[in-house]
Amino acid sequence: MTLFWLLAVGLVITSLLTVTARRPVYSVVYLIANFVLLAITYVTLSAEFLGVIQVIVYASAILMLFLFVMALLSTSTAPFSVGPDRLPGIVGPAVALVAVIFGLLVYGVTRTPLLIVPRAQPVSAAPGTANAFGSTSDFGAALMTTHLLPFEVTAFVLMVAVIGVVMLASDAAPQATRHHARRRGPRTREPITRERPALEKGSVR
Amino acid sequence: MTPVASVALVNYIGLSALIFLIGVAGVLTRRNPLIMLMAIELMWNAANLAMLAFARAWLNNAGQVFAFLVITVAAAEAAIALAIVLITFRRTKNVDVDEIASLSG
Amino acid sequence: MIAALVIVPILAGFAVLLLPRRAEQTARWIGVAVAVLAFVAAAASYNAADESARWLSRPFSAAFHVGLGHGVSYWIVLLLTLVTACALLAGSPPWAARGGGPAERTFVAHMLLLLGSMVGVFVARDLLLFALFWDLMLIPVFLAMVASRGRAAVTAWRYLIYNVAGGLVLLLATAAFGIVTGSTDVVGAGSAHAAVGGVAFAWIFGGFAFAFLIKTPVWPLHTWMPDTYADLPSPFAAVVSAVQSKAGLYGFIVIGLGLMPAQMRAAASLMIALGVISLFYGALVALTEADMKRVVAYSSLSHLGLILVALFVFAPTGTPDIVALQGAVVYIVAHGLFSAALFLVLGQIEQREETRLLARLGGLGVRNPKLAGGLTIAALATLGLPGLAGFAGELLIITGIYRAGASWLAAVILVPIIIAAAYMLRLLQDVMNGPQRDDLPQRPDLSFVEGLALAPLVIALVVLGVDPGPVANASAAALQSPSGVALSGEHVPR
Amino acid sequence: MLYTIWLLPLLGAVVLWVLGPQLRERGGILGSAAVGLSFFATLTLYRAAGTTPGVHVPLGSWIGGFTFGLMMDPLSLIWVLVITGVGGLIHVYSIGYMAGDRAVARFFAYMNFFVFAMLTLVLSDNFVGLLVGWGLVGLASYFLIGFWFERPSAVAAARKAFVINVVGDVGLMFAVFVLFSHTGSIAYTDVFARVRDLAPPVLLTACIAIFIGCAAKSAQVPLHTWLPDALEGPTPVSALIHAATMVTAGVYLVARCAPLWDSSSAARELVGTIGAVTALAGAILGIAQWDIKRVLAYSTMSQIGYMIMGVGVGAYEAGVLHFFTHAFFKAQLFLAAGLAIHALAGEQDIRNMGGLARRMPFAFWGMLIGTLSICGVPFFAGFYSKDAVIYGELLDGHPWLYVLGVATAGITAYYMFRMLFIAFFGRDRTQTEHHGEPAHASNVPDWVMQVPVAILMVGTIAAGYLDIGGDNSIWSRFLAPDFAGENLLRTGAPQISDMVSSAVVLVAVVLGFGLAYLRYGAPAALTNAPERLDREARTMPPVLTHGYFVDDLIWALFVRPAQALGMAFGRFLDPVLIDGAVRDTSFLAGVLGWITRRLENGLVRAYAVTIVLGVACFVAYYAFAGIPR
Repeated sequence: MTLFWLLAVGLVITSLLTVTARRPVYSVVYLIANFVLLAITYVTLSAEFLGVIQVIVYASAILMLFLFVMALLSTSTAPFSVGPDRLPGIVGPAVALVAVIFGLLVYGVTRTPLLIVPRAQPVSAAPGTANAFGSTSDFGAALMTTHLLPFEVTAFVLMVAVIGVVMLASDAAPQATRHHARRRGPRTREPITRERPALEKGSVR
Repeated sequence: MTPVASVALVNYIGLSALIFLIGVAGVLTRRNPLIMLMAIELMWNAANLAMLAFARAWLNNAGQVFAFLVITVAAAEAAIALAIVLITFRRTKNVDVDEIASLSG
Repeated sequence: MIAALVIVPILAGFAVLLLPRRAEQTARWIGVAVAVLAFVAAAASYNAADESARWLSRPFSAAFHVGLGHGVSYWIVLLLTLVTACALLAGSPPWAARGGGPAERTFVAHMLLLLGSMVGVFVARDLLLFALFWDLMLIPVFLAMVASRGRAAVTAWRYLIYNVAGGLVLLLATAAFGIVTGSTDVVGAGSAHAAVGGVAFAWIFGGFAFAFLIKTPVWPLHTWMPDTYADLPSPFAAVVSAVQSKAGLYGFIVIGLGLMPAQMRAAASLMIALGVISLFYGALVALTEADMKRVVAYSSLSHLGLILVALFVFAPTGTPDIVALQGAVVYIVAHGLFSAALFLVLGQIEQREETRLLARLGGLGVRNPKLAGGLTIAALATLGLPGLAGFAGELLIITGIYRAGASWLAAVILVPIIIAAAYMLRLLQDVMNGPQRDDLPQRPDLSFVEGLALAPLVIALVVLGVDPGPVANASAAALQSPSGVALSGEHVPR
Repeated sequence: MLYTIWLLPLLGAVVLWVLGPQLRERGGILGSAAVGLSFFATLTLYRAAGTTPGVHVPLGSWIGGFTFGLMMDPLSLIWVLVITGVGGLIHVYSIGYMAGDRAVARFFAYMNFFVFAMLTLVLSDNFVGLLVGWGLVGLASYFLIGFWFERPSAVAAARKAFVINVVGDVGLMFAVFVLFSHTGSIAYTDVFARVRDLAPPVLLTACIAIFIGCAAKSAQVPLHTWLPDALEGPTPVSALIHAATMVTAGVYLVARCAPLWDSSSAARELVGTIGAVTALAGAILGIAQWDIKRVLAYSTMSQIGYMIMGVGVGAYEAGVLHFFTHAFFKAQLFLAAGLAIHALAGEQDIRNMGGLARRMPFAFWGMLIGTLSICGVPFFAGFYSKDAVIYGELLDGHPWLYVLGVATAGITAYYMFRMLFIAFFGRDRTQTEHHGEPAHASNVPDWVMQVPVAILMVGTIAAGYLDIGGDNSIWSRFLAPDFAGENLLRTGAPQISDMVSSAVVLVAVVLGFGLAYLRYGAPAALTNAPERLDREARTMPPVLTHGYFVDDLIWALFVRPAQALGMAFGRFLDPVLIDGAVRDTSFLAGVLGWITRRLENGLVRAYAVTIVLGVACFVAYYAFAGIPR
C-alpha cells in the first residue's frame, strides 16, 4: 500500500519533470528515473519479466538513443526553437483539456465500477514460485505458445523498423535547399541555413 | 513477490491515466521534438501500466504479452522517429516542429 | 462465354493501346471486329446458362455471377454491341480528324473499354458486381472527354462528379442490401426478397433510385447530361445516350421491380411526377435549343421520362402493368437505336461543317442527300413515326398506362408527342432544308463506310417498328412470373 | 391480290428511292406503272369486295392483343379505286408537269410512298393499322409539301402541316387507347360489335378523339390552317393529296366508324356542326383569295366540310358519294389550274392572268367543267352528291345546317366563277417576270398532261350518275354492306321534298353565279379589270385575307408560350436555378474544404490538439453513456 503510493507520487513527479524540463538532457534523466520507478511498479503487479525489460530496453537502450541524438544535434547552434512559437498560450488550454479528460475518466470509472472476473481455473503454483502468474517462465510459456503469432509479428515489426532506419540514415547528402519550410503564415525569419539572397545591384530596399 | 492485493485496481488505472495525460500535455505544449518523443514514451508506458494492472486483476497474461508488444513497437517508433529528427536536422539545420510545416495541406 | 463478352473487349482495348503509332487503321478495324464478334456472340447467347464464381462470403455473400438469357439484358446487350460496332465504324471523333489530339487507337481503346464495362453492367447478376461495373463504365467516357480539348474537360469532371455521386450511393445501398438480406447474388433470382419490406428497404430503394435517376437522367438531376452529350465525341455520345443512359432504367426494371416491388409501388407517384416533368421539360427546351446535339440531348430527357413513367405504372391490383413494361423495354431498345443514329449523323455533320449551331447550318440536303436521308429517318423515328420502332414503344406504353386506369395521364403524355414533332422537324429542317449556305465548308456526302455504319441502326428501327414482338415477348415471358415481377433472365435449371 | 395492291406502290417507292439517280426521267413511268397496276389489281377485286364480309387477309399480331390484317369492303374499295385510279392519272400528269426537275425520281418515290401510305390507311382492318397509315400519310404529305426544300416558305409549310397532322395523330391515338382498353381489341369488327357495351362518356371521349384526328387531317375548323399553306408543294401534289385523297381520310374515318357515331348523338351533332361551319368558313375565305391554288384549297376545305357534315349527320352514302365526285372534279380543277400555271411558268396570281380562255382552251374547258360540277349544276357529278348531302341535313332534322349548306352552295358558285372570270376572261394581263414554282424546259409531249385531265372530265360529269335512283341506285346497293341503308334519324317527315330542296340549292347557285357575273364577268367589269382588282385587293377586310386570324391565334396561344417556356427552362431554369443549386452545393463543399484546410496547417502540435479533442469526445461519450456490458 505504502509502496504503491510512494511509487505513484514518484512517477507523477518524474513525469511532470520530464515534460517540463527546460533542456532535453534533463528530460532524459527524469525519464530514466520514471522508467525505473515504473519497472518497480510492474514487479508489484507480478510482471517480473516486463519489469526487467523495462529497465534494460527502455531505461537503458532507448533512452541512450535519445542521448546520442541529442549529442549529435547539439553540435550546431540551438536547433530546437528557431522560429516563433506558433501556438502561444497553448499551455493553459492544454492543461485544462487534459484536466477535463482526467475528470471525465475519473467520473466514468467511478460511475460504472470495473467488473473484473479473474480466470476461472486457479493459478497452478503458489505466488512467488517459478510457475506463478507473471513469473518469467509463465510469461515465456504464454509468449511461445498461446501468443506465438504476436511474438512473431513483434519480430517483423522490429525488422521493418531496422530497415526503415537504415533507409533513412542512408539519405546521406544533406540537401538543404530541397526543404520547403512552411509555405503559409508569416515568415519572420529565414531558415538558418538559407543564405539571404544577395541584393540585386541598384535595387531599392 | 506477493501481489499488492490491498491496492485497488482503480488506483493503478488512475495513475496510468494521470501519467498518460501528463504525456499528452507534454506533446501539446513542448516544441522540442525530442521532448515530444519522450512525452510519447510516457504515454506508451502509461498504457502498459494499465494493461499490466488489468492482467493482474484478470490473472490473464495476455495483457503482459501485449505490453511486451508495446515495448517493442515503442522501441521501433523511437528509433524511426529519432532517425527522422536526424534527417530533418541534416536537411534544415533545425528541428523546430513549428518551423517544419511541410505537412501543411 | 458471357464472361468473355466482358473480358475480351476490355483486354482488346488495352491491346489496342499497345499498337504501334502507324497502325491507326488497324486499330479501328480491330475495334470493329471485336464489337461485331461481341454482337454475334451475344446474339448466340439467347439460351446461354449463367456463369458464376465465388467472390465474397463475408460480410454478405456475393459472386461473380453473369447471365444473359431471355431477359431485358439480352436485348440491351445486343443493342449495346450493335451501337458500339456502328459507332466504331462511323469513324473517328473530330479531334482525331483534325490531326491534333490523341490518336485513333486511343479512341478505339476507350470505346472497347466502354463496351466491356457496359456489358458488365447489363450481364451482372450480382448487385455488387453491378455496382462495380456501374462505376467502371464512367471511366472510358471520362477519359474520352478529357482527351478532347477545351470545354469538354470541364464537362468531363461534371459528368464524373454527378455519376460518381450516384455510384457511391448505389454502392452504399448495395452494401446495405447485402447486410440486410445476407446476399447480393440476387439479380434476376426472382422475387426472393419481394416480400421483404420495412424501413431499411425504403432507404435501400431510395439509394438505388437516386443513382438510377442521375444516370437516366431525370429532371432535376439532368444538368450534367446536355453538356456531356454535346461535348462528347459523337461516337461516344451515341453509345452513352443509346445504352449507358438505359442503365438506370434497366436498374429500375431488374432491381426495382425484381427485388423491391413494394418500394417501387410506394415511390410510383413521385417517379411518375418526375417522369412527366422530364417529358415536358425536355420537349420544351429542345424546342428552343440552339445547339443541335443539345436538342437531341433534351429530347432524350423527354423520351426517357416517358419510359420512367411506364416503369411505374401499376394496375389497381398493385401489379405492374405488363403492356406498359413491354412498351418500356421496346422503347428502351428503340430509343437506343434512334438516338445512336441521330448522334452518329449529327457527328458527321459536325465533323463536316465544323459547327453545331442550328442558326449557322442550313441547306445541307442539296449536296448531301445521303446524310439528309440518314438524319430524316433518325429524326422520324425519334418523333414516333408510325411504323418505326419509337411508335411501337410509345403505343404500348400509353396503352398500358391507359389500361392501368390512368386515363388522364395517358392524355397528358400524348401532348409531348406533338412537341416532339415540332422540335425534330426544326432540327431536321434547319440543318438540311432551306437555301444552301455559302459560309459553310463544302464537304463530300456520306462515304460508303459511314453509310454502312448507319444502315444496321436504320434496319433495326424498321424491323422493330414493324414487329416489336421478339423484344417485347422475350421480356413478357420473363415478366410473368408467379409474383408478377421476376423480370430479367429466368433461372430455370436446364 | 390485296398484298399486290398494297405493296406495289411501296415497291415502286423503294426502287425509285434507291435507284433514283439512275432512273431520272424514267422514274415517272415506273411510278405511274406501279400505281396503275395497283389500280387494275383493285378492279379484279371489285366483285369480291362487294360481298358481305369483303376480302380479308390477316397479317399477324403483336404482343398485348394487337392483331393486324388487311380488309377490303365496299367502303375501302371506293377509296382504293380513287387513290389508285385518280392517283394514277395524277402520276401520269406529273410526268409532264415535273419533267426537267432535278429530283424527279425522288418526287415519284414520295408520290408512290404516299399512295402506299394511303392504301395502308384504308385497307387496314384495325385501328392501329389505320393509325400507322394515318401517320405515314402525314409524312408523305410533309415530304411532298416540302419537296422544293430550298424554299423557306415550302419548308415552313411542310413543318406546319406535319405538326398539325401530328395533333390529329395524337387524338386518334388516344381514341385507339380508349377503344382498345374498353373493348380489348383493335379490329373494327370487334370494336363495333361491342359498341353497345361502352358507357356513354367513354364513347363520347372516343368519338371526340377520333374526330380530332379527322379534323386535323381533313382541315376542319380550327385545325385547317395548314391546308392553304400546303400548296407550296407542286400542283400535282395539291391535286393528289390536298384535294382528292389524303384530306378526305377524315371522311373515310367517320364513315368507317359509323357504328360509333350511330350510338352517340352528341358526337354526331359535333361532327355535323363542325362540318357545316368549315364548309361555310372555307367558302367565305375562298372569296378573298388571289392565288388560283389558294382558291381551290379553300374550296377543298369547304367541300370536305360538306362531306363531314354529311357523314356526321348519318348521310354516309351521300358523304362518301361527295368524296367520290369531289375526287374527280377537284383533281381536275387542280390539274387544269396546273396546266395554266405550267404554261405561265409558275404564275399563280389570278390578277396576273386574264383571257386565258383563248390562249389555252383545253385548260379552260377543264376548269369550266370542274367549276360547274363543284357548284352543283344539274347533270354534273357534284349536283348529285352535294344535293344528297344538303338534303341529308334536312332528313336528319337539322334545318340550321341545311341553311348553312345552301348558303355555302351559293357562295361556292360565287367564288368559283369569280376565279374563272378573272383568270380566263377579259384582257391578257400576264407578265413576263414570274416567281413561284420553277419552270422547266419540257421535252414531254402535251398529251401526257392533257389525257389525264380528259379522263377526269368524264368522271367529273358522270360520277354522279351512279346515285340516280334513290335507295335502289348502284351506289346505295354497293355500299349497303357497310351502312345498311342510310342511318338518318329521320325525325319527322321533312318539310320539303327532294326536288324542292334541289331547286332551293339551285336558286342559291344561280344567285352566286349572277353576282360573280355582275362583278367580274360582265363586259363592263372586264374592261377596267386591273384597276378594279387592285382596289379590291386593297380594301379586302383583313379578317378574310388572314384566314380569320386563326393562325395568329394558334401562334399566340400555343407556339409562343411553348417557345417562351422552352427558353425559360433552357436559358434560365437549367443553367441558373438547377445548376445553380448544384453549384451552390459545390460551393458549400468548397467552403468546408477551405475551413478544414485551415486546420491542415502543418503544425504538428495543432494536429495533436485535434486528436486530443477527439479523444476527449470519446471519453466523454463513454463516461456519460457508460460502457456496454
